[in-house]
Amino acid sequence: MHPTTPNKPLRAYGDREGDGMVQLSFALQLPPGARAREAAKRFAEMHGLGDPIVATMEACAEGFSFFVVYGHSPHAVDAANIDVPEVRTAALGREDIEHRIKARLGRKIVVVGGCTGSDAHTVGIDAILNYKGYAGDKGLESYKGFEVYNLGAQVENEQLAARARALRADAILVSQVITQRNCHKENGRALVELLEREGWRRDTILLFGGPRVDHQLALELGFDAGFGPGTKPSDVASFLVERICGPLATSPA
Amino acid sequence: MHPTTPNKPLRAYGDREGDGMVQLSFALQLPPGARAREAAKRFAEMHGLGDPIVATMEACAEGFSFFVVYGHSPHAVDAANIDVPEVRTAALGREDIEHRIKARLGRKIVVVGGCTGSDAHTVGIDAILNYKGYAGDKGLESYKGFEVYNLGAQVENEQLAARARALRADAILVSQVITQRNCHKENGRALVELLEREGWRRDTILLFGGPRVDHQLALELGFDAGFGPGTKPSDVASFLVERICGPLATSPA
Amino acid sequence: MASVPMDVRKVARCREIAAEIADDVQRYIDSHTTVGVERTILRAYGAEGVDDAGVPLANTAVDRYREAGLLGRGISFFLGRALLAGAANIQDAAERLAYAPDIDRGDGEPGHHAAREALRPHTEAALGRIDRARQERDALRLRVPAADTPHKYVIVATGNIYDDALQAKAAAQAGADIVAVIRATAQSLLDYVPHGATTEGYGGTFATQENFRIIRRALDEAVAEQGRYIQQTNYSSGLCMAEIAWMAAVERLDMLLNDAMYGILFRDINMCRTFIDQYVSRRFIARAGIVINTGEDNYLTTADAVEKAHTVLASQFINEAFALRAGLREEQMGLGHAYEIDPWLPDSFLLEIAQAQLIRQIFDRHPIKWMPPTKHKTGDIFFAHVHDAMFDLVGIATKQSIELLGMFSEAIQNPLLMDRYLALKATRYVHGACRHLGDEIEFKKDGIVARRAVQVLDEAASLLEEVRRESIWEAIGRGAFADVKRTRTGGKGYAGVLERAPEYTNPLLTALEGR
Amino acid sequence: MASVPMDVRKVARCREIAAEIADDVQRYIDSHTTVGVERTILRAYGAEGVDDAGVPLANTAVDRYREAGLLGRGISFFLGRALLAGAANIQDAAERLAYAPDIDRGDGEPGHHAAREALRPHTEAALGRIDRARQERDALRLRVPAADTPHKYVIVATGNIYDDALQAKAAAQAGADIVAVIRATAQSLLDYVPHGATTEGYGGTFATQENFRIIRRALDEAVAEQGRYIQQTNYSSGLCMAEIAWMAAVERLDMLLNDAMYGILFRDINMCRTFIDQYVSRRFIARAGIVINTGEDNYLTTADAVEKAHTVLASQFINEAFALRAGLREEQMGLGHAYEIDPWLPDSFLLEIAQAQLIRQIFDRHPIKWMPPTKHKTGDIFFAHVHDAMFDLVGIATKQSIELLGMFSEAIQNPLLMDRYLALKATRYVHGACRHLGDEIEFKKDGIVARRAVQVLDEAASLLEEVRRESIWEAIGRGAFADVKRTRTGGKGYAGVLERAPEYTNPLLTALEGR
Ligand code: B12
Ligand code: B12
Ligand SMILES: Cc1ncc(COP(=O)(O)O)c(C=O)c1O
Ligand SMILES: Cc1ncc(COP(=O)(O)O)c(C=O)c1O
Repeated sequence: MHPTTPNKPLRAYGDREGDGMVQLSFALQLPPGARAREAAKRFAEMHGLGDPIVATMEACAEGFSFFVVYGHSPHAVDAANIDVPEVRTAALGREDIEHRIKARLGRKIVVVGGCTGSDAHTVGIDAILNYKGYAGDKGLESYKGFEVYNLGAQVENEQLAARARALRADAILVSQVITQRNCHKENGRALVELLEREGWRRDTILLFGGPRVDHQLALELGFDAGFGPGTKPSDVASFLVERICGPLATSPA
Repeated sequence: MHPTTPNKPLRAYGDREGDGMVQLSFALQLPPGARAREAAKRFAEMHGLGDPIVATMEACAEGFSFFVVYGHSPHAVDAANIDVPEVRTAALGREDIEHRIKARLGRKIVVVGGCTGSDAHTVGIDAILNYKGYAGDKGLESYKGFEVYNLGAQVENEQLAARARALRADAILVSQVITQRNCHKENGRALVELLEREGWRRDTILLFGGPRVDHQLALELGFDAGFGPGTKPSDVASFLVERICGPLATSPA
Repeated sequence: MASVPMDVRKVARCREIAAEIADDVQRYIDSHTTVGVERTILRAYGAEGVDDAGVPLANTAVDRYREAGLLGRGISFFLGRALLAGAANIQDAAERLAYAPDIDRGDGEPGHHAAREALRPHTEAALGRIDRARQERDALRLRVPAADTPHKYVIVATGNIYDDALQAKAAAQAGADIVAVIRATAQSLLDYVPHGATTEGYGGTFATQENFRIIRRALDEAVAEQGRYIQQTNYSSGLCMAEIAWMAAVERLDMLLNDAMYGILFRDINMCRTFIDQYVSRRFIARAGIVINTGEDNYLTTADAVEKAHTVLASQFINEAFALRAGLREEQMGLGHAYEIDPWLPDSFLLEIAQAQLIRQIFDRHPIKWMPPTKHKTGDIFFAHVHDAMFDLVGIATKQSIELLGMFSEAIQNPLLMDRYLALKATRYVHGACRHLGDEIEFKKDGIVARRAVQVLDEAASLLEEVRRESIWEAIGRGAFADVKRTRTGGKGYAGVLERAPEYTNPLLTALEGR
Repeated sequence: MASVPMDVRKVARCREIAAEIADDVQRYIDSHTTVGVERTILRAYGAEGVDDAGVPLANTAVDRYREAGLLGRGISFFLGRALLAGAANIQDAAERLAYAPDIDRGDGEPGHHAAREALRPHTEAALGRIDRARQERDALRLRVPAADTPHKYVIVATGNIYDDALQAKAAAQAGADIVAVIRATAQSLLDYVPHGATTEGYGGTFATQENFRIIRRALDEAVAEQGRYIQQTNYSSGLCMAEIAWMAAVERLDMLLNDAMYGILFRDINMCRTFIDQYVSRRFIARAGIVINTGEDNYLTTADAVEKAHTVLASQFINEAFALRAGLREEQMGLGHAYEIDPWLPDSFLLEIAQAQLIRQIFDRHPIKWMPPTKHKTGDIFFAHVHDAMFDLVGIATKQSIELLGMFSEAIQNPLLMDRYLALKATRYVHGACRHLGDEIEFKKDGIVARRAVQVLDEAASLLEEVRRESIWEAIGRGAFADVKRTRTGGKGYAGVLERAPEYTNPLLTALEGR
């Protein structure tokens, strides 16, 4: 009753172990009726769902029906064999962070960040960089050990790169919130390519963040780390300190 | 812009034709985390979903995560080739029904109904049989042409069959609302077998109804017709009149 | 502070009429017993076990004396005599009643005084067992108090008690305050209580003493983990109403769905039988400090919730009167009502609020039970979730005590793990965001809400007058409640009703009655 | 009838201060013009078309005169001179401005009086085109009236105008009263209006004149089908604010999101530029009888909705003052505010109600625009749906006029067809079930709701005082609104601002100003 990651392949859990119950909703371009109900059933079956129940079928527009279907999914994921890269987020304390920067680096860590392309969603990057921070956790500006340049919204990759280079930034923080048709991936990849072309990609740490970002995606795009929803400034500070100053043998009380 | 049943195989419609967008929700026995997110993604992919977005991942109990996933389903149903039996529900008018029974049969149609097994959900069968009816449509009791015996809840198949036989019922109406582990199917099939064993299955019309019933299922179980959610008493009256009295060449004004 | 106009004299009048209606039934109850009552007494004294065919000892013993036409004297009489005849203990005595080659016809000495005397220590022990469970609960609740009201009540119904236990804990982790294990579809009609842990049931899991223990254990763990008292409930209704009440009393359940009217109307259980069973079950419940939940909410699933709202209120008055006669305090009366008006009816929310507020004011000391929409739920789970949220809002605004959470999958299946989680999450939001709404608002004099409240009380008063005039037996016969008609001798279980003999012996019941 | 305490003297004082703040800006506006304004005038006179590279004629002409340092005299001056110089018509005249080998430096005769004179019939024609569109709308709305308020407003954003049209109709069929086609992410920063029907856009579809027509046609069909007037809206903000306003005026749009503050704060558009553009756009809007939607709701996505609620109100006062100065009637001012408080904050619902009711009372003739939760939405679509329902409830209880429906997929993507359907269904329920809730309740004196309303008005008044003291230019500079700071000469589009020459010529604007 206190399950830890189990070793057997996992099916969805509805009301009993192994029932595989899932809920699926969608619209089809068919008016409600016996044919539409059957179509919804078959559509569900194509996804593998067994014994699908068409819980509702409603005209959601002329010629379109909206469906909620429940069914038993036979699929099972082998969670034990999933090995996803995870950012080390065991957040360090503020003291620890400040101490390591001072003791190990002896100067401030310079970070430059912004929300790139036509994306104007600055709340996320502000949450990480600005003094105010996020969910009670103060932003990088609040640390003595960080020197922060927040370029704000709608920053072109070229602009960001130029500024970071001029400031000899230790890290560049890119936020991407608009994700329609994967434009965040394109924008991210373009920045990496730009730095590579300019030949200084390896001189800086590149961080990628946003609601649809995870560490794995960031690595795929050529960043050093990715941060998704719920990230706290101290997670980012900890990561940067570990990367730039290295882990400390013993940390101060 | 006024779509009729199209001929091409149909994909789900999210925001644009052909995007195949569907929404899936489920629980897996994994605590939230990078591994669980990846597991959810793979689970969605196993159903065929492309580019799945794990919209949410929350601890819904210790060791369990709840997920909402969106993804592009590649599956398409060929609705044009779906041919489901449909009950003729072009409901006749009250006058017409009364007239045909009187003119063609010359006596009342005797119907016996109930909610069978341990099922105590009488609202559905009452809606069809009792005077009050359903959604403004009066029940069979309200017709001069019907003689109605509503046996109510928790009627055993044996009891129902005996009563129907004694009354020489033209039709037997069975309601099944509890459907857990398909007990409605078992109960329905058992009644058909009983009548067949007793040798008078063909002497009566067998109707099956309930929230999880459709015509196709009823036919599969050996009934003459099936009626699902939203059925009106006049639908049932019309069906019985057509079956018992036959269609009339010209109906009265 | 939200309030609706309430004519206190009219309320007092309703209570008087309800008292008369209940007194009429009580007279009948006091001169009868049932097989269920007698089995309960045997169990309460400590008779345990089942035979090879799974028939409980209590059933075998009681049925034997009923078939012999002797049960009207009370099974306790024979039990006492068996003890006096040398039975080693209660179990031995009960087994003799059940299986001894010869049946004791009760002739000659010892008489009922002696039998009662022989049972005295066992009666004490039986009461002690209930009292200890109650003390244990009280101590735990003192140490780990419950959350604020409305208490969030959810249902678990896997059919397998071990899955139920897992899900009960999951529900507690997700924020539930009360967990009910729904009973298998057919159990109410069984004239015996199944035995042991069970893993198969349609639409729910069998109520057995062992199953009660398994869930209590899981919830006790959850209490420790969550630092919040979590209540357990089950169903004391159907043909084994009283036996289940006793089981719940000793297994430390906190609540019981306990209402004869539900069985009569929705399970076609004979009214004589179940009124008697209800009385005895409530005597145990009163002693155990359990809160009952009544089932008037169900009326609105078969009758229209606007037209028949007053039948709920009238029935609550009657149910209160019944409960008082069984020694329950108001604080134990979780009278049920529900949000069952067609959501598409204009101003339906105002009518719901009126009813909820009215009931809250009339039954101000009672832990009112607020039931969610069910009848108008469809398979559109998204809409259903919103429908439930509006119900939550009425619950918090009118300060209901016990709130059974609506499930968006209501029209489809028993709730899945995730459905329960989502219901709890939404309710947590609504209750928090609107915590003081009821204190903040007042309803317009003579507005829709106020007029509705006045109308419902008026109609309830008239209905009560009618019921008194014709008696409740007749009123049920003509469909006064839930639009369902039942006759006095019809329905299931009537054969288990017996007239008490003049020196009917039941010292445990007498003790529970405080006599 | 729900109401919160409102000190009318304090409200009057706020309006006075806002007037002073707006007058300061208006003085600046009256002595400047922008490339956007001048392009708008060219378009309004009838200059159409794009060159082979897709550059609109209006842009080529205006840029040419700006680069030559001549634009301060007004493009109309040159247009009038081109006509006098023999251009066959407006189009020909505009093309000469754009493409004639030699630029007209405006020297000598004819002077601005003559130029104005030459334009007179064209000015009449330009006004007539707007007036005819307005009459057509009025006639249609008279024949097929709109539904009751709150009007249900939904968004369509496929990126492809033909999909948009299909979905706009689908939304109307599902119950929408207002349909907005969201604009592609980057359009606000474009200093030209794209041309023709467009089928590619990220996060929305380009606002073009042809796209406006396509949607109007689809909605006109829906109006006929549904027997209910359905409004069309789009965005008149960003660098082409005024041009879009004109396009909307002649293409019979009903509403426009039109607010300089939004562009300044959230698109980093230069404040000088957009204040001027806003003024001119509103002159067209006033004439066209279009309702504007302002964007104060957005402040609460970057600033805290509890702490900064008063900034919304203060900004609404200022926006009202700006609007009055552009000739808008109160009935055309859809001031925006939003349900953006953290849903998990205790009593958040009461704070939301207080704000919504306060705004309703202060702006009692205005078609207030009520915006749904967005910031605190997560990917839990089920919870989000409930969150939106509570927003719907506040909307109906406080009688908001225009309600933008929340979408449960807010945190994920632009709404899918089914999301919109479900939002409309839930809203229909809440609005129907609670239709008269606002008439039924009163808030406790000195309760949480009342105190909150008083506090928000007080804080708004203080903020207005401060803004007046330092001027709005400075106030924005220090982050008074939305916690965002912008400088007077920073941001996009400042290069397009020009001081008016002494004999600045713009007869169409003069006519719109009623001078
Ligand atoms: C606030 C908001 C706005 C505000 C933005 C104000 C501002 N200055 O930021 C305003 C009102 C201006 C706005 C406008 C628009 N928006 Co908007 N907006 C939102 C909203 C409601 C919340 C976003 C937010 O602030 N989240 C809170 C922050 C704290 O979360 P976060 O960004 O995920 O950040 C956290 C982590 O991801 C991480 N993180 C983020 N970045 C980084 C970077 C680094 C380096 C690191 C380490 C970590 C990190 O740390 C943060 C803290 O934990 C979302 C819907 C939603 N509920 O998500 C829509 C949403 C993002 N917007 C959307 C759209 C389409 C728009 C518009 C384009 C609509 C239009 N056509 O008019 C416009 C134009 C803006 C533009 N071009 O970008 C869409 C995007 C759809 C998609 N998936 O592509 C959304 C999802 C809404 C929707 N369903 O349509 N929006
Ligand atoms: C009302 C109700 C009750 C009432 C029933 C009162 C009564 N006398 O009928 C009460 C409160 C007593 C009740 C009790 C229980 N219920 Co109940 N109940 C419902 C509820 C809320 C509504 C059902 C209803 O009345 N629908 C309205 C009618 C008009 O619709 P209908 O039955 O589909 O009928 C229409 C058509 O299907 C058709 N039709 C139906 N029958 C027939 C027959 C013929 C011949 C024809 C032609 C047409 C026809 O015509 C009708 C009109 O259109 C549903 C949830 C829901 N919203 O669906 C749960 C539900 C059916 N109940 C359920 C359960 C489990 C129970 C209990 C077993 C719970 C318990 N363990 O305590 C108990 C025990 C009852 C029993 N043994 O049967 C489950 C069933 C789960 C499943 N799928 O198996 C449901 C789905 C709730 C849930 N999610 O748990 N219930
Ligand atoms: C009072 C009462 N008893 C019992 C039940 C459960 O039904 P059963 O006893 O048939 O298991 C309910 C169901 O809602 C009820 O309200
Ligand atoms: C007033 C106003 N203008 C414009 C927009 C849209 O943004 P954009 O102009 O960037 O397309 C919004 C978005 O909510 C708004 O509120």
